[in-house]
Amino acid sequence: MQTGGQRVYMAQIFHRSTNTLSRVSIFGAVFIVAALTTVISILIRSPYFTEARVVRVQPVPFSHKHHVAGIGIDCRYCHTSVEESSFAGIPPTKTCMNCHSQVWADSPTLEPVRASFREDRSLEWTRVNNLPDFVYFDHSIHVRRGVSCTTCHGPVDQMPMTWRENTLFMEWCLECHRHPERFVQIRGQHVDSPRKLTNCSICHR
Amino acid sequence: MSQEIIGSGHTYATITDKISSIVLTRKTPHGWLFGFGVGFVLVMLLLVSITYLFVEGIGIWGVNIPVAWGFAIVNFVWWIGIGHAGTLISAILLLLRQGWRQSINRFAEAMTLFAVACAGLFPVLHLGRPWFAYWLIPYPSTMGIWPQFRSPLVWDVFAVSTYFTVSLLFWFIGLIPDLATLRDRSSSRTGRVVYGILAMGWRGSAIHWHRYEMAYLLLAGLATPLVVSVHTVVSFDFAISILPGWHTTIFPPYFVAGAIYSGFAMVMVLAIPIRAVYGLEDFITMRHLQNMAKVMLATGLIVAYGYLMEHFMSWYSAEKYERFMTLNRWGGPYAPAYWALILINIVIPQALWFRRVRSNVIMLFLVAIAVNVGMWLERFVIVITSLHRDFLPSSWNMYYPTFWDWSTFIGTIGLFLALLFLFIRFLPMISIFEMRTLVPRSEGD
Amino acid sequence: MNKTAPIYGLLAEFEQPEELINAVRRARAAGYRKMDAYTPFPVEHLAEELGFHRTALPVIVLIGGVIGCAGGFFLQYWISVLDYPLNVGSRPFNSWPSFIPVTFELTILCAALSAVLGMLGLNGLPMPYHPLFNSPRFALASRNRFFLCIESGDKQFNRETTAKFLSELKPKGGVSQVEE
Amino acid sequence: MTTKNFWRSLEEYANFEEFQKSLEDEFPPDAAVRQGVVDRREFLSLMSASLALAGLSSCAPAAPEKIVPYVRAPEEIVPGKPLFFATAFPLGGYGLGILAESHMGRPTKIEGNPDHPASLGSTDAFAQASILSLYDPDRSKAITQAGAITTWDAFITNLAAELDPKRLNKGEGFRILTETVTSPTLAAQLKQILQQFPSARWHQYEPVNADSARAASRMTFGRYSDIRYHFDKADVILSLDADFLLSMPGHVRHAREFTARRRVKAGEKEMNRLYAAESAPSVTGAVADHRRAARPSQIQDIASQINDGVAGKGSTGDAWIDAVVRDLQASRGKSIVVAGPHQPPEVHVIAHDLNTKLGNVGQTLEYVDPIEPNPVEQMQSLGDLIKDMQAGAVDLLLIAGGNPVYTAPADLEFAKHLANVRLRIHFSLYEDETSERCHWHIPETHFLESWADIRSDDGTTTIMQPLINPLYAGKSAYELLSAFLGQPTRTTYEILIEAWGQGRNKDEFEKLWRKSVHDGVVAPELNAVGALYERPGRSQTAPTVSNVVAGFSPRSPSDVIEVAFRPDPTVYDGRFANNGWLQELPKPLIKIVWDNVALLSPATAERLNVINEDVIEIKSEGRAVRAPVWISPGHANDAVTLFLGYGRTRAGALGSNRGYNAYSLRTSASPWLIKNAEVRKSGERYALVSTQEHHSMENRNLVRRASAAEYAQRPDFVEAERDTPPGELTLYPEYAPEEYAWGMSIDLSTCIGCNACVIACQAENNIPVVGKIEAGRSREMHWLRIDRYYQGDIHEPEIFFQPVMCMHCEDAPCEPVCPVAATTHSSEGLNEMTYNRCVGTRYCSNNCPYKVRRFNFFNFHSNEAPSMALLYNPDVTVRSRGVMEKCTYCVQRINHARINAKKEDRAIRDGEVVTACQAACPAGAIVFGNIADPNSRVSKLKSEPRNYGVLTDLNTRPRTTYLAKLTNPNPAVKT
Repeated sequence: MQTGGQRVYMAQIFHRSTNTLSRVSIFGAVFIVAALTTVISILIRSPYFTEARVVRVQPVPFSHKHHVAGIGIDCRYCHTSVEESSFAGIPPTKTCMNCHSQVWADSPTLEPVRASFREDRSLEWTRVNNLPDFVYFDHSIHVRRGVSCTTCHGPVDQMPMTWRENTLFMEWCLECHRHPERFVQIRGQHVDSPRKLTNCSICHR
Repeated sequence: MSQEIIGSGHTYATITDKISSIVLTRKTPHGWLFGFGVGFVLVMLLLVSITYLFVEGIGIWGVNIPVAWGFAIVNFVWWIGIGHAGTLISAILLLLRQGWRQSINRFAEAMTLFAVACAGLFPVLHLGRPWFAYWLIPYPSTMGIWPQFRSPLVWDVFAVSTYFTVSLLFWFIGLIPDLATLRDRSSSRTGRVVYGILAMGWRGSAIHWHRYEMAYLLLAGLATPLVVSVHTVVSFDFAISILPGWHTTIFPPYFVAGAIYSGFAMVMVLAIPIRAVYGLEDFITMRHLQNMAKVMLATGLIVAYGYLMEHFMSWYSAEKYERFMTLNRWGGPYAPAYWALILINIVIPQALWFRRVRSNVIMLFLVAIAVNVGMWLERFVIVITSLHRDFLPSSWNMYYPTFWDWSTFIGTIGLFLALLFLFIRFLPMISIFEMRTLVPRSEGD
Repeated sequence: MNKTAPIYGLLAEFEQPEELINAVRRARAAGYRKMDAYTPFPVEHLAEELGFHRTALPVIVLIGGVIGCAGGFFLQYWISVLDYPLNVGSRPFNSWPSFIPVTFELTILCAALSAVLGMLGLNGLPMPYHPLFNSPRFALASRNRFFLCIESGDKQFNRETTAKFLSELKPKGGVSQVEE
Repeated sequence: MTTKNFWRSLEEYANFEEFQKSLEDEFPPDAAVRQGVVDRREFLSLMSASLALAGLSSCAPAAPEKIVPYVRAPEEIVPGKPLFFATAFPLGGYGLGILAESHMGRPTKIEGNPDHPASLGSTDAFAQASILSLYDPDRSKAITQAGAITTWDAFITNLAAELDPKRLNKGEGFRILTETVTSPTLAAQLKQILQQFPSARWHQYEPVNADSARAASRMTFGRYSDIRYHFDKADVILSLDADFLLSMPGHVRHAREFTARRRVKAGEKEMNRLYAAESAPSVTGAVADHRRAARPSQIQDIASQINDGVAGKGSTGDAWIDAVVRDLQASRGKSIVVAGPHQPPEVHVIAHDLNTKLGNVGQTLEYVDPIEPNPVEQMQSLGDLIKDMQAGAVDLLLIAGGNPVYTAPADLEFAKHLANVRLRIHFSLYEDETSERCHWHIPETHFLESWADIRSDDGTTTIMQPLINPLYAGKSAYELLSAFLGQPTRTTYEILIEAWGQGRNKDEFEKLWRKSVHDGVVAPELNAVGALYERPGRSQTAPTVSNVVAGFSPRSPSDVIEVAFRPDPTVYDGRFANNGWLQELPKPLIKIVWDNVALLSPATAERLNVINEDVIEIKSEGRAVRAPVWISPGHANDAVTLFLGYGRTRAGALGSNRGYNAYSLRTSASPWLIKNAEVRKSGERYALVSTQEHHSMENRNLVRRASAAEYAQRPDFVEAERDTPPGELTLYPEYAPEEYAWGMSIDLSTCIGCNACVIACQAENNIPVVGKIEAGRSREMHWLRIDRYYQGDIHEPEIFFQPVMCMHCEDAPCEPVCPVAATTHSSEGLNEMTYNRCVGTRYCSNNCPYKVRRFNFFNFHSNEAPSMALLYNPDVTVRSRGVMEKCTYCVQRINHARINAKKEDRAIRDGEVVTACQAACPAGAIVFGNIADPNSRVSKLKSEPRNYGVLTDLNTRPRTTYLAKLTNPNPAVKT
């Protein structure tokens, strides 16, 4: 149709349904964004990502449950330097052989251990608890201040195969460093002020 | 010469057809293709520079210790400044009921968006670890630690992003009725669908117009203090520090003035060729150019006053570091930059006192270019000369930009051009419905 | 022209805003209420003539602004004082002067967002489909024509009489039906 | 610092070997690279896809790692705890007692040995940097014959074939060339060889040697003797071009003793006084109370004038000299005259004479038998060898250490005559210019890789013990010589045990030996009883020398330009050319890095019409060298100083083709001075990098100075400007003080600007080397720099040193501007830098008035060889690209001390935390501690009236403050 020599087109381009559609889409956009962020922040903290409580495959199926709960060996028998050094220490093959030269001396599962001892070749365990290299954690002082092994490592004596109990995220470290009194188990043990314990250089150098 | 803000003989129809035809016409002018081509090539240069930057590290630039901030920050402040005219013209002039704003506000706003986009690149690029830039945003991270809100850089994040968002809304709201026009006039199906979606089904109901104007007015009222706040915050990046030449209370006002100054200059630089190319002299008349020239002159004088006060204070404060800084600007290794700044940014614009200059398009264009260069120099002088010689003479050193400093800067100019040309091609660069209101009632149809 | 099909309303097309205003006045005088006017640019007093006076928009914006302001400051206060207080250059934990810029920006942001969303919401936009668009002439509402539409929902509405009434207003573009 | 856990017994040494072997498994290279994980994360982050996740999880564990325990754990090793082993750092044949820190068998740091008289607990830059050479990937790795890699056994068989005929002809044509040897065992072995091959000869040569002193003592006493100075006993010291604080053997002890007399408490004004006459400004000259710039040849005139004066021949008309004379006479028996090793014998003779006249002998210095078992005048010794080579009389030459092809004086043409030798064997740490021209090259073990014994300038003997098995196929000198003695299979350890143990009761020896090894100082009994040869350092009677002094050569005409040679202050004679730390260490005073320069005075520069970086050509006896000019205020006029050690052609990746080779001008007749050289501007330019561009303090009283006398009158002179705002003048709240508040005090009157602290800091904190280009762009990474300022007349300036590192301001300007809280304040007042949080805005650096922050513009560690990873200090994060870093007050050492203290339920003791710079400082200028404890050393020092802070007018309230510089000028001398 003509007006003032100007072609005019039909204005009705969209179907009725587009009205609801358009409103839904606006609302939906907002909703999706919100949902996505929540999902991500949950996902990030989930075992799937953090590998917390996920059993690691080891060259020898070593059971803390059996050795600690079963036989009643103290943690420090193997992790010797936990009280004096930043590093708790992984036992040398020698420690295993102390017993296993007699006990289960020819069990096939323990062959890697014997091989290691025979051929003087180190066992290669998979790290279970690991921190980024810019984090400086010292076992000795935590133990000395009455933080028990299980506070961080969980019920190791109930672990047939070992897993990492916690995320080891900074926010997780902070839980304790902000409220030490909740976690220090020896009564009457002096605990530092949270202010001191949340200094960056306590963990980062 | 016309003192009108719209050429005579225009009706609702002619305005509508004239402006919308620029967008709806099928064939693209060669000038556009050329301009966009240039912009596109420069964008590629920008991408190369950024890639190399991310691979190698910030060391490819000229920055060092003591001059840890270089071109990146200079360009950031410069672009942000340019980004000020748009919202200012729309918002403040709207509040002041200045009819002449209506032909320039649309692309001034667009210019704002693109300038801010360019500006926004630099703070991210200049980081040592740009991939952690989002640490400046408060979100619940697994680190249990947050941004540090005493830092002007965090203020920047909020100020710039808010400014961009609000400008975008302001611009889009302004576009809706025109999008409806394009929807109704587009000859191609896709055109009508796309514009139709964007127009959100605007049909010009009187009641809608009522709320629309209210919202537009409120936005203008909010945007006006925002414009002022943004460049104030940017100036805090310097004013908050303790460096001689940075640590001064006069920065916020004269940064804002400077921003408007360079902003209007950029509008001028763009408006003059565009009105020539698209024959829009009827809509962007000499009256517009002259008014803008006057604004430039005024703000330019405020900037000059700012410089003056800086030097006065460095003398009056009897502060040995401040005094040295001033002398160092006058006679130090970067003195040429300083005197060039004074010449280009202060002396040359004084030509605008003369009617003959104000009424000569070419002259106006040249002055506007000069002001843009000058304002860039101002930021260079502020950033570099204050840093390269501060408190301990033992750590004094020089700063030399590298190829990559330049390529990144020029690259963003390309980005700006490319975006602008796209805008001109696909959206009405002059607000159609607001122009209609300028039509004398008698000439209805 | 189909006499039985349900219609949205009757549309009168004018060439000048004054004619439209005048028509609206007379329509209201004639007792019509459910009607609306459509113009290519905002025409002063038109809304008032249609009996529309106040809008809730300013209140909405105010609320948005207040939320942004309070939320913004509290966010910073909670982070810097409650959640992880850090000694930063021996400034106090609650360095409220340093918190002002962000608080301000968030105020503006929320206010602006509520202004835009509020306006769209109250106007019932987006609404890409509308019966009016069925009228071929209506496209000119975004160019140079001024329309008055009396909707079939009006209790006085009657195809013949209303059409007659409208044509008495001498709309230069005539009167047309808008299919539902 | 860590409780030192010394190496204990032989049995443990056995395990030592064992765990060395397992070292590779225990620490796979990438586990040692602390930055490895960070890098991986950053790489991922670069992939924009994983951007969000990477960051959100930046505290989450990295990719699964293997953990590899020992099979049998060596019991002295507690994983994660360092051990300290006493040994010694050899330089120029003399040893400096050190303690080497070992992390799981990786030597990572060197500290001074407090029990060692030559160290007294401190070290120098060379010792600190020597650990880098251990891991240098360019060290020679294999035995080569004519360039082809072969084996030790192959060498032995070849050698046997060579030596059998030699045994018949008494070793005719067999020559051995070594560097200075003080090792008793090595000397004994050489003596044995000479017994087996009577006609063989043993020559010793080092480019930097004591020939002048030797000649002088021969001329004076008819026999060789060394001098042992006791600067702590001297009130007045006259240095005749002697840089005894930095470059003479024993300089670490000298510095300690000298500065001990310059610490002035409030109220006191007792202080020693140092006069220095020298050509090129040295650190000794810089700290002197009166410095006299004189051409090298004029030193002798000054010396003899002073000598005449002291002899009572009346005034010389020279105020300066008269003042010196009067001062010396006033302090008989309490003064020292030191002659520089670069001065001709005459000057030394005069010094002997002066010291004798002044009755200093036996008081402030003593003459002792030479430390070296076989002292020679080395230039002579080398000359003899070359004569023989020229005559074709040499057919088997063993060059055991050293690089004579490069270091021999040009006129002797060593390289040329070397070709006459039929079989040439070279033994050294690097495959260098000499190895190139030898048939055999045997890689030498680094001193941390092998057992050895060595003696210090004061006669102390140290048993050097290895901290790590040879990284490459290195052999020790002992093993090599033992091969010549027909016992190629003996280990160094066996050789030493036999040498020291011979004729001793087994158990008693065992006991003494353990003690000696543990202490790093040989037990006196062991020295006394098991005389490898006569005990050293026996004091000699005062000589009489007056007769000798008569009629020395007259002064040289002043219109010529003299050219003096000096060992380079950072690469020494060239042996450290491939050491990145030393190459990038700003040379004292001139602050040049990565190059050597031709120093000359402003006036001479004018005369030659040259400016900095102009290249001049120096011609003499038909030989020429082109060197870039650096103008040094205070340098003697009409003199040019050239530095040895550069212009190497086969030094390694870092050291080759840098600078010019000054040896190519040197002559055997006058190795330290060319009296009349032809110097002209060549017209070329050469880019030099100096880390300090600006030399004036701009009246900002950064270094505050007063004479001891002024100080006694106005103890508060440091606050003369009253520029420090009162404490209450701040808007900010005072944070509640904790039990510890760390602070530092730096005494500017004892700082000698020797650079030891700079390298110590670099070694402790894994600070990367950036190279000449980046340094030229002002991106060097040193956390601790030594600012140097000139004041006054440009020809005779006053020179100031000021060590500057992070001041740990109470109101730190850097902190509030960080957008991500990467730099914050600890409750103990540390200004903490959290690298892993840093995004790199560099705002903090802009806002730091001291400009002590350093930024990783690139990943500077990425271009390091893998072997360097073993050097990293595991207690300090290795920073990667894009993060800011700075001095942390060695927070790792603080934390270590805190943890130890807590475990023992006690407070950290004063002096328990020693920062790396403090530990290294031979002058004891740096003191660190707890300022919350009023009785700590640092608190006491900070309460001194001399105490002031730099830029306190900015109200930064720095935790590091300075003690103003005190000088002790002679009122009689107008300055």
